[in-house]
Amino acid sequence: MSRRPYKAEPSKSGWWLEQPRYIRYMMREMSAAFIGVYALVLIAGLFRLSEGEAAYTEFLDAAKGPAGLIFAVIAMLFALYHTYTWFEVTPKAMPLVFAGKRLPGAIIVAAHWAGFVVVSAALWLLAGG
Amino acid sequence: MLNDKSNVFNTDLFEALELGAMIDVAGAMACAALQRTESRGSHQRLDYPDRDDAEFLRHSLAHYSATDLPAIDYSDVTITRSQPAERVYGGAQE
Amino acid sequence: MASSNKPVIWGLFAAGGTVAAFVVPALILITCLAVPLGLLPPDVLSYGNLHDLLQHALSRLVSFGVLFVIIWHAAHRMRITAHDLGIRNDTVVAFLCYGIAAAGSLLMLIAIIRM
Amino acid sequence: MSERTVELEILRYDPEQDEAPHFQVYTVPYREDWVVLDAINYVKDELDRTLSYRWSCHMAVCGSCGMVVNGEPALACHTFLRDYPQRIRVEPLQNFPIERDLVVVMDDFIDKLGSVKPYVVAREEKAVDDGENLQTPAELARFKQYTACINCLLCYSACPQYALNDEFVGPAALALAHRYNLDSRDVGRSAREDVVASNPGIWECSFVGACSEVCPKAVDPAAAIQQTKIASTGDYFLKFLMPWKRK
Repeated sequence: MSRRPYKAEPSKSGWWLEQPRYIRYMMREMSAAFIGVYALVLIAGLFRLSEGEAAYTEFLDAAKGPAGLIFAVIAMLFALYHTYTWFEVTPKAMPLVFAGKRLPGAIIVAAHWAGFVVVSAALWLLAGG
Repeated sequence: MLNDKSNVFNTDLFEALELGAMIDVAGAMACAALQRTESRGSHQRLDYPDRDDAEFLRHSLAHYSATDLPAIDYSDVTITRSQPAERVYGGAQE
Repeated sequence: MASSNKPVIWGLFAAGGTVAAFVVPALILITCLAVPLGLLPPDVLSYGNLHDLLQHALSRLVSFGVLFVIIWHAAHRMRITAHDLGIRNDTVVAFLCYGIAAAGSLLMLIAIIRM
Repeated sequence: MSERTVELEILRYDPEQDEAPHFQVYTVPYREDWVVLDAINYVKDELDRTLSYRWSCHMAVCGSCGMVVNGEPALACHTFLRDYPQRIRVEPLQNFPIERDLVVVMDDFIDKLGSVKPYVVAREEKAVDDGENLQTPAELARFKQYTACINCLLCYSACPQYALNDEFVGPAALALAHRYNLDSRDVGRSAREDVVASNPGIWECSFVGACSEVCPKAVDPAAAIQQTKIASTGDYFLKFLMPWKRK
């Protein structure tokens, strides 16, 4: 026998640039960076809030400026992409069966978007909108 | 003619080996069919349109030896559940 | 039963992902865009308003719960992504990601208790 | 009038001659109703007998002719020439060692498939004379889609996590484990857990979803793996809450 299988070395770091679906996947994963940073900012705000008015005002002043706005726009787009991808896969992860028939995924996804609108509107109203 | 001399996953070689086996099987089928002077299942002959259980309710066995064509021999059939019956279609069933 | 303890962190990841999907876009819109740009009343994020809001035990619990699962969701996903990007020292990465999430959780806990 | 043709750019690798794989271009006739496999068969029959590849049924049932066609894992019998540009690149499945030309070594998958016990583990041995194990249509519907797997390995070729870590049990094997876990006649779930719920099992999956996108039989392995993650997480916390149930 003269077998000599050839094993190609796959790229360990740049593989996700090779196909659009991998790029979309990496975008989805990177949403966690923005969501994480945003959550940390909120936690910082919460902590400063607990330290008293002066500390909190300092925090608010530090968060002002165009950089914050740009970050907010990008982070919100990533967060929306996270929402989109998360809802898309929900019917796959948790298929619902009614009377022996699988509920169409589109209905589950639509129900999630309806919930999203309700929650977002409630938060907006809560903020005095 | 074999073009591929490789020792690894040589499909040219195995297709040649398969061809040899197919010729053997084809020869066995043709010889057995010629000697089976009846019609049975998918073996249909215009010159012998009827089934002949007395003569041919038997397996055909082909034996290759030095000669080109196989010798045909027969062995008994053990019938378990399904008895041979007339093959009829459509209105003929009623 | 296999001895993987991934279900603990994955459970948090899944819960946080779901919560984040529902609330984060609106939260960013409100806190970082609508209020600074004047679409919502400016005092929404004021000390007095938020301090009052967080006087209720329930609102404290909800705030903590929401941010807790979101931060652990993000931490876990970043750990996986580091691996995807070719960073093979998973122990260090995990320690960093979960360390930040744990520190954030602790800070929140302190904040919530002394509020 | 010159005949319309297609250029096939096929990855060749002869382990006895070549240090590394290289491309070879063949010009074959274009036919409206030809799939890539027909074009490759033309090469084998008319142009180059030394080309090696696997194929059998020519109708997306046997799962033998999985290849990478223009960068996308596909069944060569399920990809029409008419849907591709004039030059088509054909490579062996990714993430597997190349045995020769378009043939890959699939031992790793075969071992993993066996490790998840992809068969009904019955409650008790039953004689044939005792009759069938009955199942309602609703019980069948729970797992039917996962039975459609033809082990063509397109999902392993598409999976970046398998590429990054070949310890990963992988999409098809985990989907089949899920298929038997969901079967009302099967009691093998806990026996499969050792492999399925391990770190190189479902927990190596990051839900890229590429496996499901390339699957020619709509098995959706990514969904199967997520459902298994949820079930295993449920198991874990149940055992945590009820330690006496721990084995």
